[in-house]
Parts: sequence; C-alpha cells; structure tokens
Amino acid sequence: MSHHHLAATGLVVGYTRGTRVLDGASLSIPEGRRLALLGANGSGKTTLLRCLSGALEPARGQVTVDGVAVARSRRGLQAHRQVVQLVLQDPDDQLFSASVAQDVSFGPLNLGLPEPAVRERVAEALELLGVGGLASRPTHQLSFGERKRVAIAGAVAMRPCVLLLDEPTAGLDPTAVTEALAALARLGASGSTVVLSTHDVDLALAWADEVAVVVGGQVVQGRPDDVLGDDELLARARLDRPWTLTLGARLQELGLLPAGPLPRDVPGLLAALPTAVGAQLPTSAQ
Amino acid sequence: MSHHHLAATGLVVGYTRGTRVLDGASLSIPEGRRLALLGANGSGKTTLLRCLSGALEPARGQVTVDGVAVARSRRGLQAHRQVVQLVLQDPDDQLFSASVAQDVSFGPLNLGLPEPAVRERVAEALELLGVGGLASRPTHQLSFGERKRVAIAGAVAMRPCVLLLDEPTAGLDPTAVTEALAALARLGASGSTVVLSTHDVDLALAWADEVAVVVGGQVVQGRPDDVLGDDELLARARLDRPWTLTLGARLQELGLLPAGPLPRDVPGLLAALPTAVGAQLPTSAQ
Amino acid sequence: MTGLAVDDAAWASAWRSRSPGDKALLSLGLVLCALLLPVWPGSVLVGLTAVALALGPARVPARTFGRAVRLPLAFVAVGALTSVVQLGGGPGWAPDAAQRAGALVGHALAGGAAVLLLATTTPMSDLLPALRRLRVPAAVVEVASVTYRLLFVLLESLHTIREAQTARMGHSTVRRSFRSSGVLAAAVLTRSWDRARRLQDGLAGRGMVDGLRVLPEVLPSSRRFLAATVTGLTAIVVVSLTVGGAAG
Amino acid sequence: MHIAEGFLPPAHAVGWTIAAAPFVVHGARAVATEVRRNPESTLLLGAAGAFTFVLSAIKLPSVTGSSSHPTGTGAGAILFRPPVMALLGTVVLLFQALLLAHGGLTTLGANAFSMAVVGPWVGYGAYRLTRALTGNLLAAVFAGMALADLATYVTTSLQLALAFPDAETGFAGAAVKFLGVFALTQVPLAIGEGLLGVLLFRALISNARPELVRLGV
Repeated sequence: MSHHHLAATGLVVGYTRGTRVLDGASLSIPEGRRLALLGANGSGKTTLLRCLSGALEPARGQVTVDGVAVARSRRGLQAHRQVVQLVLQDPDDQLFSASVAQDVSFGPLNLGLPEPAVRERVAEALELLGVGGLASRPTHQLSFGERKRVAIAGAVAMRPCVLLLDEPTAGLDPTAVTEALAALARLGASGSTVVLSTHDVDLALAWADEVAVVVGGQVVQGRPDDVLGDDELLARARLDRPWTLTLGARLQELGLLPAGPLPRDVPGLLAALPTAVGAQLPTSAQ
Repeated sequence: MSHHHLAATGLVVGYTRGTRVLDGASLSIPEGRRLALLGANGSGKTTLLRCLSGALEPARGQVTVDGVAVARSRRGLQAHRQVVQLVLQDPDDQLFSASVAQDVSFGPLNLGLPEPAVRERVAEALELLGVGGLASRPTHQLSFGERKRVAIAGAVAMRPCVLLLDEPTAGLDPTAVTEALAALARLGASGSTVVLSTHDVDLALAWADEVAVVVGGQVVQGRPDDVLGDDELLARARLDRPWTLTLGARLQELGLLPAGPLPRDVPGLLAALPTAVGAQLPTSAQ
Repeated sequence: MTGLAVDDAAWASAWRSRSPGDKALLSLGLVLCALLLPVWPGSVLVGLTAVALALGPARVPARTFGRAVRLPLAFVAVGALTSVVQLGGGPGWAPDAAQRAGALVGHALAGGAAVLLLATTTPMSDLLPALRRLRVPAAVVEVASVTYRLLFVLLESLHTIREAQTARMGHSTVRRSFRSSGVLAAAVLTRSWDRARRLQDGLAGRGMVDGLRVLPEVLPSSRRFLAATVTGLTAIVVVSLTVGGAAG
Repeated sequence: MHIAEGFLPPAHAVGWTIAAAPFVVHGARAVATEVRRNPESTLLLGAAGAFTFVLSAIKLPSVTGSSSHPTGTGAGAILFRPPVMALLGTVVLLFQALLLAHGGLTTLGANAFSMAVVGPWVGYGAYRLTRALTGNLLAAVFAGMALADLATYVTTSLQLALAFPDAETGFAGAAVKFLGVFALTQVPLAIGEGLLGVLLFRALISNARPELVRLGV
C-alpha cells in the first residue's frame, strides 16, 4: 500500500449559534503511524475528522494530500475518498443494508471494481476486522460491537491509505475494546495510517504513536508523553491527565521507577516496578 | 423520602435464539445506598434493570418491594413505577418533547399532579441534575451529556425511591462523567437509592457502596473490593480487574501501602503512598 | 430483540443458502395449487407439503411456523362465516354453508402455509435483488432495501420510547395513552428523517455514486431442487385432479 | 385488516392486481424519477416506507379495552402524497405478508388497491378539501386520516362482497353483510386514527416544523 501524507492547515468551521467549532485547526498525520485525536465531547473532533475525510467543506483553510489541496469537485472528492475513509461513531449511520456482506460490498462497487475483486475485498475486510463469521448474518441481529466492526470493514474494503475512526471504542466493554484495538493493530500492520478519536486519555497514551488534542477550535499535536503530561493543556481541553502518568511520575519521584520516559500502560508500569523494594532504592542502605 | 427495599429472586428471561439472558438472577438492593451493576455488553444488565423496573416480565422468578411481589396487573405496575424509575442508556429514547421543561413535566403530569406541583418538581429535578439553566432549551440543541442528564431529570421528577440508571456515564467525556457523578451524589444525599450499570470497573470501585456482577445469567453481589478482587469471577464476566486494585496490591506487596483495604481511586492511592520512600520501608535502614 | 420471528427464522433456516429463485418457484407453485385446485385433496396436500418442508428439511422452528399460520385465522374465520350467512328472508345459513366455509378456510390456510414456506426460509435482502430480474426498477428495489433495514431500527426506537413513556405513566389511562401514542408516532417519524439524513452523510463518505448498489450473496440454483419441485407440484396437481375429479 | 392469502377466488385476485397495477406502476415511475433527479432521496423514501410499516405497529388503546392498529395510509398520503404512497404502501404490504404473515401474495393486488390506492387517495382528498374549506391543518388531518382508514375498510368489504355475493340478494346483500362486519365496527377505530393524526401533527408542528415545510404540508 502506498503511503500518502494527509494534513490540514488553518481549518475554520463555524457552526450554528455563532461559535466556531474549528478556528484555525492544523494537523499533520504521520504516514503509516497511529494518531489519537483527543478532545472533550463537542470539542470539534468529529468536525475535524469530517473535514479531513472531505465530507465537510471548511469555511477557510485546506485539507491536503501530499501537499496538494483536495479539490471540492465531484471528481476531486471521489479521488480523495479512495485515499481517506472515515468511520462514524454510530455504526447505524453507515450500515444501510440488512445483509452484512452486501453492506460491505457497497464501497468497492462504487469504486467500479469487477465482481470477483469486490467479493475478495469484502472477505478480506471482514477477516481483518475479525468478523468473517458474520458475513451472512443480518445487520439487525448484530450486537453494537459487531456492528461497529462491520462498519469499519465497510471502510477498510475501500483500501484507504488513511483510515479515520470516530470514537471506535465508545460504548464497548473492555473485551470488545481489546478486540477492536487488535483489529486496528492488524490494519496498522497491513500498512494503513490509522487515526482514532477518543476522550480516553489512557487509551490514547497506550495506543498512539502521536496524539493531537482539539481545544478551543485548534489542535495541539505531539508525542503522547509530552502532550498528555501538559496539565495546563489538559485542563483547557477538559481532559484528565492519564493516571499512568500521574502515578508513574509519583513513583519515579519516590525512586521506584527508573528515570526517563514513563511506562504507558498498566502492564508496563507493573513490569517497571522493582520486584523487591530494598534492591533499587537510594536509601541509607549503602 | 421513604425507603423501600427492592429485590429480585430467581429471575429467568429467555430471549430469542434459545439462550437465556437471565438464568436465575437474584439481587437485593440496599436501601439508600449506591449499587453498581457490572457486566460486559450483552451480559443481561439491561434486561435485569428492565425486570426490576417492571418493564419486562420475567419468565420465572419475581421482583419484590419490601418483600411483596410486584403484581403484573395494570394497577400493580403503576404503583411500582412510583417506587422505581429506570433511565435507559440512550437519552434520545426518552426525550420526546420539544423543550427540556416540557419533557421533564411528562411524568409528573401523568401522575395527575396540579400545575404548580408539576412546575416545582420540574425545577427541582433539573436543579438536582445541574441542568436548571437548560429548562427552556429545545431538546435537540443539547449536547449528549446534557441530554443524558435531562433524561435522568425526567425520571427524578417522578420522585422514585429507587433510581435505576443504565450506563449513565457511557459516551461521556471525563468532565461530563464527573458532573454526572456529582449529580448522582446529590440524588443520593436527597435520600434516593441509586443503582447504575456500567462496564467500567474502576468507576464502580470508586463510586459504589456495593457491586453486583452479572455473569452467565446470574448475579454475584458483594462489597466492591471483594467482588472486584475476584480474578476468576472477573474473567468469566469478561471484565478487567480495576487497575487501582492491581497496582495497589503490588504496591502493598512492596510495602509501599499500609496493610488492610486498598484505596479505591487514584487520589486515594496517591494519598496513601508514602511521601518519601525511606521512611516507611522495612529495609535495612535501622 | 425486536426481531420479527418470521424474519429470524428466515435468517436461521437450513434453506438460507438455497437460491431465492428456487424457493420462490416452489412456494409460488404451491400457492397457485392452493388457490386453483379443489380443496380436497389439493389444499390439504399443499398445506401438508408446505408444513413438512418447512419443519423438515428447512428446519423452521415449529412454534414460529405455527404461530404465523394462526395469525390470519381471525380474519379467515370471520370472513368465511360472513360469506355463508344469508340475508334473504331473514338472516340464516346458506344451504351449503359448512362446505363453502370449509373450502374458504382450506384454501386460505394452505395458501398461507405456502407463502410462509418462502417467508421463513428467505430473508427479504435475498428476495429483493431477485426482483430486479422481474424488471422492477433498481430505484424501487433500493428503496425497499432501505425500508427493510430501517424498519428494524425504527421498531427498536418504537419499543424503547414506548417503554420509557410507560415508565413515566404515559399509558396509564386511555386518554394519556392516546396523547403518548401521538407523541410516539411523531418521535419515530422525526427519527426516521434523522436516520435518513445521517445515512446520507455516511454513504456519501463511502463513495455513493448513483444509487445503493450492493453485491448479493452467491446462492446458486440447484437442479435437483428444481426437479424435485416440478415433480412434487405435478404430483399434487395430478392427485388432486384425479381424486378431486372422482369425488366431485 | 388485510385479506388473507388464498381467500380470494383466482379471477378476483387477478382482477384486483390488474386494477392496482397502474397506480403502483405510476408510483414506481414517480419514485424512479425522483431518485434519478436526486439520488439521496432513496434514503428518505426508504425511511418513509419504514415509518409506514412501523406506524401500523403502534398499539392504539380503545375504550373497550382491546387495542387496534392504525392503517397509516392517511398519514402517509398527507406526508408523502398518494402516488408515492401507492408504491410505498405496496412495498409495506409485501413486507407485512412476508414478515408478519399478514395479508398474502395472491391477495397483494386487492390489498394494495384498498390500502395503497383508495385509502391514500380518499384520505388525501378529504385532507385537501377540509383544509381548503376550513383552513385548519389539524381538522384536515383528522378528516384525512379517519376517512383514509374508513375508506380502506369499505373497499375491503366491497371486494369481499364482490367475491362472495349473497345467494339471493347478490352483491348488494353481501355488501351489507361485509360492511356491517368489517366497516361499521371500524368507525370508532377510524375516529381513533383521526385523533392519533391530530396528536401526531401537533407534535410535529412543535418538534419538526422545518421538515413539514419541506414536505409542503
């Protein structure tokens, strides 16, 4: 899969009731990596994703692929949709067919592919998302988590270079979150750039190569530990500090964790703790 | 507000496709306390809540108030609905009027109360939920978090003794979760028994006086630290162990936390950690 | 949860992977036999065949099939009785009342069972693409497909909203129940518009060009099934005409 | 009330199918044209079909304690116009036959004629006429929905009377019988559906005025 560099510069989107949802938002999506887009409800995450996908035209600013602005013409948008696919938060906003396999075939057919190629892509996408067994099940009998993954498969079957996911883990229980993340890992391994939006800072810290926080209509982007360690930024963004960082910093202070970057998740934290306290402590032992 | 003791014994609910959703579920809801109902998606949490609220008739077993089985007659159910109110997960299923105040007044009006009393209850319920300022707003303009709280206000305006909430924090960002929990705390303080369902084990541990896990169609109920420390049970229920307990236990092992019950949330954990390590460690310092 | 029992059966049926065309031929053949052949033994044979095939090889749950067959019974009974009441010279039974009513009930039950054989083995989303071959315009088939998908979404909304209204005493008296039902209908209608709008957005993102083209599953026709169908139907016709002809 | 599968004699089944066909084909053409002009309308039309199906699943309380279901044909005609309803109504009847065992395939033509053609047209006519005379939307909705419901059942009764004429009094006698059993008993339910319509549109006016304007109501 070829990589493309998707970016947005100075996006302005003004919604109803005067307030600007985006007010000069810029974002650069690292190719072939995982980006987590963080923000409180209503911060403009979804709006930003919709601009990136071409679904929404910003009042000002532009979305570029490899430095070239996306044309708003019918043809320009069609080309853009083969590079970028957005999966919406509510799977029922994208699943229009009662049959899973038929639904996933919609995108590839719109690309004008011949039947055998479409069937191959449908099977491949369902397999990648771990829902191959659901192909001949009716959409209305699926659980919420299954519908979410089928909706993602519908986008994956278009073989986009960049996959944008709006809150793919919202409403899922821990096991379903793990399954969804595993599916995203398979996508990443197959070469896709994956962007997900979430307000779960711990998830972002554990999963992302890079994070971007949407706050005040703008975007602050950087390395997960840097951005998610910035208390002032997090407060403005109505987000919590990831507890792994809070606790990790405290344990580091106590000398229980080695200096340097903090672990990003519970297993990492547990692994980094000393097995017995006496051994590593800078106490008066010596 | 008078207290009533709500309980369920041996509930059996068999859904389509053969599998039983509930298979002998029993639950006793402590009066005036906070109970968290835990379970994976599809475990039967919602079904159990719907049985408790009288919306669903179990195939076997019964729901009792103060030891008396709820009559399935029209009158029996009506009496039950004045004791118990259930708020469903999706607020859009409960907000069907044009304005917030109008929507919250739906229940009190149906109780046949005179207008002034209705107005009083509407104002009181909105105030308790911290959304008093939204009274005259159209429901479709509210944010998701606001809609959730208005939906709860609609039930609170019925002044139930027991309030059942299906996933009240699902889909909310951290700040909105904090606000929702603060509202529930006010309800608790006003004397209501509050039951919420969630699959967030950390939330349950931090919030609840008692927890109940729905697993295999049955319910395991007990003190939060006991139930949520039971790894075998959690694995069966497809739930994670609360990381506060995992980490707390490890830190206790290391001698960094005092013996006894573990802290239930991050602030508690941070507070319980020693300020400097040397002081409290059983090392060779002395 | 809001699954319609017949629809659930269709998706779970052992005949789910059979060609919808094959099943339609069998079912419509039986329907025509039920309608055109004399009630004895034609309708009886059709009814027995439909029930045996549904409960046997197609493995439709007997409960689902039984309930669905019983559903139109109220109409059939009242309709048949009314048709054999005679008004001329004061109300009374028509001379051949029992026989005529029996024939009506027989035709209706057999025909109903034959339609159900198709309904309980073939999901709508398999049948609708097949309508294209009958020269139904693509736009109509697509509208019908969206209807099929959305009716489950809306049925679920309907049940949940109604439950929420009931919990807040919205259906405690006839008067309140009427008011609540009006609000309920309006809520479901606005949700249907909202759904359509959001789907529009979602599908535009998936590259919707002109229409909702999808690829139906490959459900190949079976020669043995077709041969058995033709043989079976012929047998029913022949037996009915011989026995029925001899009797009549 | 739908005429069950196998209930109508073959000649009548064929006859009513032929009678309904031009309306349904006209509706299909209207839908196809609309979709060609505006591909997105597929979803709105599908939603309208789903709503029509679901509307008939609403349980209406009745004073006698039993409950009934609205036909929904009048609401559909007012909101989506009779030509479109001829098609959507037929699609819904097909779904009811195959998903609920309600109605049938050989009786689809007869049922479509009463529920997707006569009901919507009578309802729409009553709605337009009342609206022109009184200028009152809600009164017009009441008239439209109640009469659409009643006209549907009157048509069904007449269809049955044609199929099963009385031995002595012929069609007229049979019509009296069937109207008595199926249409007269429907009068309170038709009034109920009219009332539901008033409540429905009242709620729509306060919740969804822009959509009503867009639909030209």
